[in-house]
Formats: sequence, structure tokens, C-alpha cells
Amino acid sequence: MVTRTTDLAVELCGIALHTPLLPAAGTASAGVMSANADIFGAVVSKTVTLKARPGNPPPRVAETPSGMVNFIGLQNPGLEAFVQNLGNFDSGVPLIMSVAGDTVGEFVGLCRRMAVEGRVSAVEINLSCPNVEHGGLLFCAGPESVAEVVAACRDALPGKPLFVKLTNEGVLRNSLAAEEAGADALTLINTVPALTVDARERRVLVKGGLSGPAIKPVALRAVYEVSRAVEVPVIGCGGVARGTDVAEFMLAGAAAVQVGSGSFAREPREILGEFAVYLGEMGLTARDLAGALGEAKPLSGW
Amino acid sequence: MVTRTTDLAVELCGIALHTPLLPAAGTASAGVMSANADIFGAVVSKTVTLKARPGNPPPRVAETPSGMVNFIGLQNPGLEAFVQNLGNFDSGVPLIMSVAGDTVGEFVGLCRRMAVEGRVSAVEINLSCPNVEHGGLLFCAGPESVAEVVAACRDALPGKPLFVKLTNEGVLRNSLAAEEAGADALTLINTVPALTVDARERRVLVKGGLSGPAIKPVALRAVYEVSRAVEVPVIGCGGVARGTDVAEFMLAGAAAVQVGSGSFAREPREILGEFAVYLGEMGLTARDLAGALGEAKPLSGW
Amino acid sequence: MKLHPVEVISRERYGDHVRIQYLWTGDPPQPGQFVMVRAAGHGLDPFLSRPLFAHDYEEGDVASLLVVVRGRGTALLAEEGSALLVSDPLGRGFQVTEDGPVALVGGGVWVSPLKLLARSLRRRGIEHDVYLESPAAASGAYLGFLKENFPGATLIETAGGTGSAVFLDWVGDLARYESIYVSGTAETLAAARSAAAGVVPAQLAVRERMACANGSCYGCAVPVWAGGEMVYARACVDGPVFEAAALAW
Amino acid sequence: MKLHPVEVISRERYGDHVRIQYLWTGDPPQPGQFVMVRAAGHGLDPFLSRPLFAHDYEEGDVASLLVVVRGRGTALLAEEGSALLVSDPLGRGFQVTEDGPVALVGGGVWVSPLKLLARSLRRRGIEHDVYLESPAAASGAYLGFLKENFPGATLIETAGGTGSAVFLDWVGDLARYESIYVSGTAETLAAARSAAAGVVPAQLAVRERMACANGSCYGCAVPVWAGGEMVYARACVDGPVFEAAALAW
Ligand SMILES: Cc1cc2nc3c(=O)[nH]c(=O)nc-3n(C[C@H](O)[C@H](O)[C@H](O)COP(=O)(O)OP(=O)(O)OC[C@H]3O[C@@H](n4cnc5c(N)ncnc54)[C@H](O)[C@@H]3O)c2cc1C
Ligand SMILES: Cc1cc2nc3c(=O)[nH]c(=O)nc-3n(C[C@H](O)[C@H](O)[C@H](O)COP(=O)(O)OP(=O)(O)OC[C@H]3O[C@@H](n4cnc5c(N)ncnc54)[C@H](O)[C@@H]3O)c2cc1C
Ligand SMILES: Cc1cc2nc3c(=O)[nH]c(=O)nc-3n(C[C@H](O)[C@H](O)[C@H](O)COP(=O)(O)O)c2cc1C
Ligand SMILES: Cc1cc2nc3c(=O)[nH]c(=O)nc-3n(C[C@H](O)[C@H](O)[C@H](O)COP(=O)(O)O)c2cc1C
Ligand code: FES
Ligand code: FES
Repeated sequence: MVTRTTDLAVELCGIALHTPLLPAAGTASAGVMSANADIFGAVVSKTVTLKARPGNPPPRVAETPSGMVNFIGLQNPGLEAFVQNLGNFDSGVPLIMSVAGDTVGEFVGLCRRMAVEGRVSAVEINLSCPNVEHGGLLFCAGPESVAEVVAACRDALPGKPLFVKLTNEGVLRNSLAAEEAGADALTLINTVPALTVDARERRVLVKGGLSGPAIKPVALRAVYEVSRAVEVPVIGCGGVARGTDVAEFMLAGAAAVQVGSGSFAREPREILGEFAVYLGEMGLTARDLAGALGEAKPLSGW
Repeated sequence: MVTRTTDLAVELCGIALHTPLLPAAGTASAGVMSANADIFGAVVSKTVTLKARPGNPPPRVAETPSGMVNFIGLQNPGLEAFVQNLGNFDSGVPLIMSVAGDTVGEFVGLCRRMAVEGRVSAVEINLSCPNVEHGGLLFCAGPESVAEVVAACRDALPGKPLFVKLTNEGVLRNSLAAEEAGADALTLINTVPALTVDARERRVLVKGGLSGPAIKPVALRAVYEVSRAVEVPVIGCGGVARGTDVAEFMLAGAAAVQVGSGSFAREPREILGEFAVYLGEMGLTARDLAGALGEAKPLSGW
Repeated sequence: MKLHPVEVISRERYGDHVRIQYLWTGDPPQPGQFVMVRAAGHGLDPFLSRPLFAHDYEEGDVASLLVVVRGRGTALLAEEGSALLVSDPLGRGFQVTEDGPVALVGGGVWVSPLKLLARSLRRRGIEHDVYLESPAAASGAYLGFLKENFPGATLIETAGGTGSAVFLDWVGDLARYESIYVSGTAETLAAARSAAAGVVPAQLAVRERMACANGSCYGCAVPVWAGGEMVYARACVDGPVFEAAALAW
Repeated sequence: MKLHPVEVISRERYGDHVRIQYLWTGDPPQPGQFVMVRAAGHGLDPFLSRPLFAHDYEEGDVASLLVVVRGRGTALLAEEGSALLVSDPLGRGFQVTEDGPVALVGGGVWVSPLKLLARSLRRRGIEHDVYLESPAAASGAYLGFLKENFPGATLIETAGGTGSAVFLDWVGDLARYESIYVSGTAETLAAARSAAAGVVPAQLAVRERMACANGSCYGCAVPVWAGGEMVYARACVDGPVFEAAALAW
């Protein structure tokens, strides 16, 4: 149990979060999230698509220096099967639904359904997936396609916050486009395209997305640049594995922070505990970290 | 001394390299390169600009999980001072000059000068620098500016190979543009934009470029995708720190491999030694690795 | 994933194999379950914990693992003096019938879970035969280990380092068993699966690379049949032991 | 960077400070030089080696370091039983005049290189006074360490954990010295530099974050005057000791 002597509460698009720590989409099962509802400010579902997806053939994960590469392929049971089990998320904290589609229409359909689902507090659209109507380029391949899908989703989700999750490539211009089109928050960043090779086997191990502490400096840069350029809150994601990582993201400009692969190597509970200890030692609350980042200075004092 | 029972020699744009390992631009001083001429297939200079550059104020480096971020700012004495000390590079292996400019004209001037410099075997143009004539966007910000600068440099460097060094962002389309414009080889990748934060000091530590093992999977992906799309050789760079890393890059499609930050943590000599041991154990020569990459397969054998 | 610091009692080497024993007072592991393990004091490098089958669990709260050093992760686990962090027992192990005789078929380091399985069968009085691969290249120390830990087992010599279909021939007519339980090389798993098909129910302990080990990430996909359709099950929660007939290999 | 495995002889704790002694038969370190150090057996995590001043070097090939644990890198170095990899002595240290008297001024863990400097001055018979900061909050063990290792040094109590300009007042008129050698907190370096300006030649041991430590990367930039122009020198090869007057702070 994290001590409540430290004030961890933050607010995100009008949603009160009792801690700034959330699970990253696709990295915590409903069971794991329920067991951690006391430490997660909200829970985030795995990305759900309109129809069931089988996922990619194995191998799907490989380790890398301070990280891992995954190639899951959005395996999920599809919208209706998922909605039938929404009760799994009755853990007492807000639920953010992650959704993705092959077309703008699919995104809209998913958002419409979420708009009427009382259990869902916000929707996070995952734009790191191919847009089949545009030759398979990712939705987040450029600001035009980002703007198009965000604007359509914003209309389809009256009364609920729309979070837009982007990759690092082109993140600043895509973020500006998303904000302009009505995004209520930006989740930065999704995994970075990567490849692992097994030299002894002379094989590809996994071609997929890199996550984990290795990408933390890349994610921090994205959060830093974007939070200085937009008005909407930014949710930091990428490489969180220790309490000070949560602080680093909030200092860089994040309003809340997601932990993904770090929770495979460690317990989110430990990470939040370290964050609370850090705040205690610094005599700060979670909210104090916003905008409290000073400039770099040399070591020998000039 | 690396045992010469293993055949390490490769060829790059007609240049015979006695090993496939090169230093990455800006990461080995002339002295360090000379002391390692027996293990480096060629040496690569720090990036030189037309006029001297003072570099950025400190702090300039910070450690990250399995990597580091640097913010050196191309500190160098400028073309003429550099050329006067070219004798420092008389180490018996080919010299590849890394150059960069603020304008296409500067790149052209640098290439012209290198064309007549007998000591220089090839030029690597570093396109990760702002194009002052285009609002400070990087030269490698898009295929049009890549094509423009590459074509101009190709003309300005008769008789010598032109290597084009790119960052990861947009690497595939930029590589295709560079090849089309006359690049003889592509060096992939330069550092990835990143930020480090000191949570206790509540300061930015360093905003700069990420390198080291953390980015190896990203660099491998770039080499893999690009080498399958272009005809010219690709030089792999990013995160090499062990002998098997060299093999992974060559399997992924690299004709030669550069080591940068890895040489701060380890000795390049040890890395090449491990690579030779690997080849010996596998009964392969360095050249055998080209195109020898198989597809991924699951662990339990189906 | 919650990991517990454990007291390592011993590390014994048998050729390439290392048996690690540690004190364990948590939930007793079931045969075919696995644990996630990492070496303490190494921060997050390597990043992921390593899955290892529960090899044995004795009275006196002594749990053991059997490990072959492959890369850096297993090297750190096997290193003399290195402190370990170990998860609770995980996954779905062998589902044992009440009727014998049954056969246990294994090879390589994958014999590991068969020790705990044999112990459980013995305790419940279920008749069982054990067939283990004995590669021509295996060290005397390892063969000694097999003989000591699987008394009465039939050791079948195979050429090459890995299992082979020939191995299964030696086991003979599988129809004389109520069930077979297999944990061996990829070749052995595949051969056992086809030999058992339509003859005897078989359960296979399979491996796939894991990240979360708690069903969250869908990283450890294993193709299985579900209602005539191929779907990906998760080795960490739906396995690592699967009905051979269910595997969509 | 070539690192040598060394035999660690002892690790002694003095409050927050740890003195590490190891056998060293390579080039003897010069006062003000530093070494790159990493803990063996941790692969490439942390990624970079850590710079530490050569603290002392005695007959019998015993080299020592004085370390304050700040983060993970120094924690691993200070850890009991951890094996170390250490570079040759690096950089340009104090350039010692032949004339005394000189003053050594230091504070915090940065007193480290002054021990070897005092030893060298003693050996060469150069008269020297030593002034060390004794923070009000310092542990008795650390003060005992200072007294034992800098016999005859004047310990000057300062408030707060870090140096202060007040400290320099206690040293008094600097003009009575031929030279002063300073290795202290950022505040002390800055204060000594201004106090010495135009009065006495001063050499300052400065720090900047390092990566290659061999002049390759230009990571360890220190602004210095060169022909009236500010340029960035490299702490690892042009320093870590600089003439105070040359520093462009
Ligand atoms: C459910 C399960 C149970 C297991 N039980 C045991 C056990 O009881 N004893 C044991 O020694 N090992 C067992 N393994 C395999 C063990 O987890 C791997 O050997 C280990 O993860 C390799 O880590 P490494 O860092 O040493 O090797 P790496 O550096 O990761 O890889 C080295 C080599 O080993 C191969 N490898 C990597 N992961 C695996 C894997 N999961 N299975 C097989 N080969 C792999 C790689 O392809 C590579 O060629 C089990 C795996 C699973 C999934
Ligand atoms: C030339 C030189 C000589 C040095 N000599 C000594 C010595 O004799 N004894 C000693 O204890 N330390 C010395 N240092 C400092 C030492 O290198 C750092 O304390 C160490 O690198 C921190 O590593 P870490 O992993 O423990 O801390 P990190 O986790 O890297 O950082 C922890 C905290 O320490 C601060 N820090 C990081 N690097 C340095 C640094 N180089 N200097 C000061 N603060 C830093 C960070 O800003 C951070 O707040 C020297 C540094 C240099 C450049
Ligand atoms: C195994 C795995 C599965 C993931 N699945 C999803 C997903 O379904 N939807 C999504 O938006 N992101 C998904 N991601 C990306 C993460 O949510 C997160 O953006 C990324 O991993 C970076 O954070 P981390 O470094 O903390 O893991 C997945 C990541 C991993 C490692
Ligand atoms: C300290 C430092 C300085 C660098 N300077 C240059 C440079 O001058 N020119 C250049 O093209 N790349 C430069 N780079 C980038 C490297 O050449 C290389 O592309 C990058 O670091 C990735 O390789 P690595 O992971 O092996 O370091 C520099 C990198 C570092 C770490
Ligand atoms: S390892 Fe994550 S679902 Fe099995
Ligand atoms: S640390 Fe690289 S130049 Fe000094």
C-alpha cells in the first residue's frame, strides 16, 4: 500500500485520478489492473477493434538492451465480446478505452459505442495502425490523416474526453494537428519501430515496436516538446520503470504517466511507492511537478 | 591483436576494408583511431564544417538506460585547420571524411575540397544538421532536401564515393531519395532526438541525441528496411557494443558497421575480437553474413 | 510481476546443466508450472525475467530449478553466489488423470518438470514409465544426474544434440498408456504429438518467449484449435502445458 | 577505453565517503589525474564508466579512490565485494611549481586529489598549507578521516553542506602563497577563482560529465580563454586541472 501522506492526486480532462500512474494500453490484463486499482489513477484497456483480431504468429516478443520489441498485432476479441465483459473493469477507478480501426469509419463506430457506455470515462485512440483506405500508411503517418480521424472521433464521442495516442515519428506536427482537430489529451509515445536479430541462429527474432527504459529519453523529448507547444494535457508513456521516471515525465510536462513494459520487469506498486517516497523527500505533491523543470547547468558551477 | 585466421575483409564502394568495423563520426579522436588502425577497416573523421564551431555549452553528455544523450554541437576547428592536420590520419587505413554545412553551398564547398585531398578515400555527409536556408529544418527532414544536397555533393566530389548519413526519422524515403540523387552508400543511423531529466535537481540534464545499445533495435530496423529497398551498400551504425552486434548489423544487411558510444564503454578491439570469435565458431567469413538472415520462427518448433 | 527474494541453498553443476535449490514457503508449484526468475542486484539489465519450469519441490520447502546456460540471463542465474528473485508458481501445468499407467517422455533441459510430475504420480500411486533422451554427446555428469533423479527411467540414446523422432520409436506402442506427458526438444514435442494423435491423450509442455508472464501482454502466443478455428493461446496462463490435440501446429 | 581488472584490497567507510584501495602496477597517477572506473559483472549497465580522481598512490603499488555514493554507478563501485575495472591514470593534473609556500584548498569529496598532491609536495620538500572545508553537518568519521589523511591541515567549519565564500576568508591573504591548488565544491571553486584573481596563480580541479575520457567525444566541455576568445576545452585531456585565470566562467 502506498502511503497516503503524500498527495498523489492529479486531474486529467476533468477526471480525478487518485494517482498519476496509469497502465499503458495492451500491457495489463483486466485482472492485473483490478488488483492494482489502489495504485492506478485509472485503468486503460487493451486496444479493441471492431472485429476480433487473431494477432501475429509467434515469436512476438524479444528482449533488447534495456527494453523489448513486441509484435503482438492487436490480438483482441473484438468490440462486442469486449463490451460484454466490461464488468471486469469494475475496479473503482475510471476506465479509459483504447480503440483502433482500419478506417476512419471504424474509429467512429468504436467511439459511438463508447459514448453510450457508462463504464467508460474516456477513449484513447491508438493511431499506430495502418489505414487501409490509404494504402496501409499509418493513421499517424502525417498531420492530415491524424486531423481527419481525430475530428471524426471527436464528433462521435460527445461528452467524453478523447485521448490521441501517437508514435514518436513526426510527433510534434501530429500533436498540433490532433489538438487542432479536437483532441482533449495526447498520449505520447507508442512503441518505436525496431528489429531484433539472433546472430547465432542467423534469424530475425522479432520485427516490431521497441518499448522499455531504452526509449525513455525519446519519450521524454516528445513530451517536453509537445507539452510546450499545445494547450491540452499530455500523458507520458515510454520506459517508465522507477519512481523517478514518473517524476521525470511530469517535470517534462506530462499530466499523467503510463507504465507499460516496466511492469513486466517490476511491480507498478513498487514504482508508485518509489514515486511517493521521492515526493516525500522533495516535499512536493504530484501536482507541484508540472512546469517545475529548470534549465541544464554545468557541473563545476559556472 | 585480432587473429587473422578469420577472414574479416569486406569491400565498400570499391574500397577494400581489412575489417568491417569503422569508428562512427565524432566518437574517436585521430589518436584513438591511429592506435586502432589494425582493427578498423577505415577511419572516419569527426564532422568538419567550413568554419570553426565552438560547440554547445555544457553539460553535453548524460547517461540513459543502455545509452547516452549528447549535445556536442559539432565542435570542430573548421575545414582549413582540419586539413592542415590531415597527417594525423596517416594510419595506413582509408580515411572517410565526415562533413556538414549550413547550406547546400557549404556542403558543396566541403566536397570540392575533399575531392582534391589525396588522403581522403570517401566523404560522409552528415545530414542531421539544420539547413539555414530552409528555416532551420534539418537537411534530412524530407526527401526533397535530401535529394538536393546529395545531388549537389555528388557533382562536387568526382571520383570519390559519397556516403550519406541519415537519422531514423523518415529513413526509408530519405534513403531512396539519396540513392536516386547519387549516393554511393548510406550510413544509418545518426542519434535519435532525446531528453534527459534529473528528477532530484528538477532540471534538464541534456537535450540532444540518443546513442548506444538502447537504439540498436531501431538502427537494425532501419538497416534491414533500407538495405532491402536500395541497391547501394548500407553502413550500419547505432548501439554496437559487442561482437555479435556487428554480426547482427551485417545479417540485417549492412556492408560495414560503425561503432560509436560503445567504444566509450568498451574497447573496439574487444568488440572486433568477439566478432572474429563468433565468425570462427560459426565457420563463416565476414562476407558470408550478407543476406544470410532467416525468418523468425517460434520456439517450440512448429 | 511480483518477485520474491529467496534464499539459494545450492547450485550444483551436471555438465552444462545447473540445479538451483532455494527455500520456498509460498504456494507449492504444481507439475508443469513455471516461475519467473531474475538475478538480484542487476537493476533492469537484462530487462525481462526468465521463465523456468518448477523442477522439484520437496518437503522442507526446498524448491529446485534445472537450468542450461544459454545467454546472459541464464548465466547470471547460474552464477555462484548470485541472489535470486523468484515469482510464485505460474501457469497451467500437467492435468493428471487418476488412472495409470502413464508415460513421461522428455529430453534436454526440458526433462525438468518431469521430476515434479513423477514425484506427484508416485505420491498418488499412479503407475508411470519414464523415457528420457540421452544424447550421444551428453556428459557423464548429466547422465548421472538423470539416473539419480529419475530412478527406473529408460534412457534412450539419440544421435546429435537434439531430440529425434527415432526416440519415440523406442517408447513403443503408446496405446498401452492412459496418457503421455511430454517435455522435450522441439523435435520431440512434434514427434510425440504426431505419434500420439488418435492413439493416446498427450500433454505437451511448450515454450514461447515471455514478457509479462501474467496474461497481460499476449507475447507468448501458442496456436491452438478453439471451435475449429486457430487462435493464439497464451503459454503463460493457458499453458505452458497444452493438450497435444489442441495445438494447431 | 581500455580498463584493467584490479584487485581491490579494501573498502573503508567514513560517513558518506568510501575509500577504495586497489593494487596498481601501471603508470603511477599524477596529482589531479583521474581514472575511469566501472563495476565488473554488470555488463553495460550502467553504460558509462565513472570518472574518479586518483586519491592516493603509495609504495607497494596501492592506489586509492575516495568516493561519495550519489547514484547507481557510485553505489556499485562502493558495494562490498564488487570487482572493479579501472583505466590508466588520465588527464592533465596539477602543475606544481618548485617554490613554496603553496596552499591546498578543498572541500567535500573533492579533497580527494589533494592527498596525492600533498604527498608529492612533501616528497619534493615544498612547503604547503592545507585548508579543508569541514561542513557543520559532516560526520565524525569523515572529520576523523580528514585529520588522519591531511595531518596539520586547517579544518574550517562551514554552514550548510556545500562550500561557501566565507571559507576563503579563513584562508586569509592569498598573496603569501606562490600558488594555490583548489579542489572543492562548485561554490569553493568559484570563490577561490575570484579571490585569487590578480593575487596568486591558482589551479582548479574541475568536473564535467564525461563519456569517452580520451578526448574523442568533446562531451566534457569546459569554457576557457584562448587568445582572448572563449573556447571549450576538454576536461578529460586538457584538464581536469585548469589555471583559474584560463577558465571562462
Ligand atoms: C515456460 C518456459 C519454461 C522454461 N523452463 C526452462 C527450464 O526449466 N530450464 C531452462 O534451462 N530453460 C527453460 N526455459 C528456457 C529459458 O527461459 C531460456 O533459456 C532463457 O530465457 C534464455 O535466456 P538467456 O538470457 O540465457 O538467453 P538469451 O540471451 O535470451 O538467448 C540465448 C539463446 O537462447 C535462445 N532462447 C531464448 N529464450 C529461450 C526460451 N524461452 N526457450 C528456449 N530458448 C530460448 C535464444 O533464441 C538464443 O539463441 C523455459 C522457457 C519457457 C518459456
Ligand atoms: C574528473 C572527475 C573526477 C571525479 N572525482 C570524483 C572523486 O574522486 N570522488 C567522487 O566521489 N566523485 C568524483 N567525481 C564525480 C563522480 O564521477 C560522480 O559522482 C559519478 O559519476 C556519479 O555517478 P552515479 O551513477 O553514482 O550518479 P548518477 O546517477 O549519474 O547521478 C546522481 C547525481 O549525481 C550527480 N552527478 C552525476 N555525475 C556527476 C559528476 N561527474 N560530478 C558531480 N556530480 C555528478 C547527478 O547530477 C545526480 O544528481 C568526479 C567527476 C569527474 C568528472
Ligand atoms: C506487449 C505490448 C503490447 C502493447 N499493446 C498495445 C496496445 O494494444 N495498444 C496501444 O496503444 N499500445 C500498445 N503497446 C504500447 C504501449 O502501450 C506503450 O505505448 C509502449 O510500450 C511504450 O511504453 P513502455 O515503454 O512503458 O512499455 C503495447 C506495448 C507492449 C510492450
Ligand atoms: C559524443 C558523440 C559525438 C558525435 N558526433 C558526431 C559527428 O560529429 N558527426 C556525425 O555524423 N555523427 C556524430 N555522432 C553520431 C554517431 O556517429 C552515431 O551515428 C550515433 O552515436 C549512433 O551510434 P552509436 O550508438 O554507436 O553511438 C556522435 C555521437 C556521439 C555519441
Ligand atoms: S507472457 Fe505476457 S501474455 Fe504470456
Ligand atoms: S569525455 Fe570525451 S572528450 Fe572528454
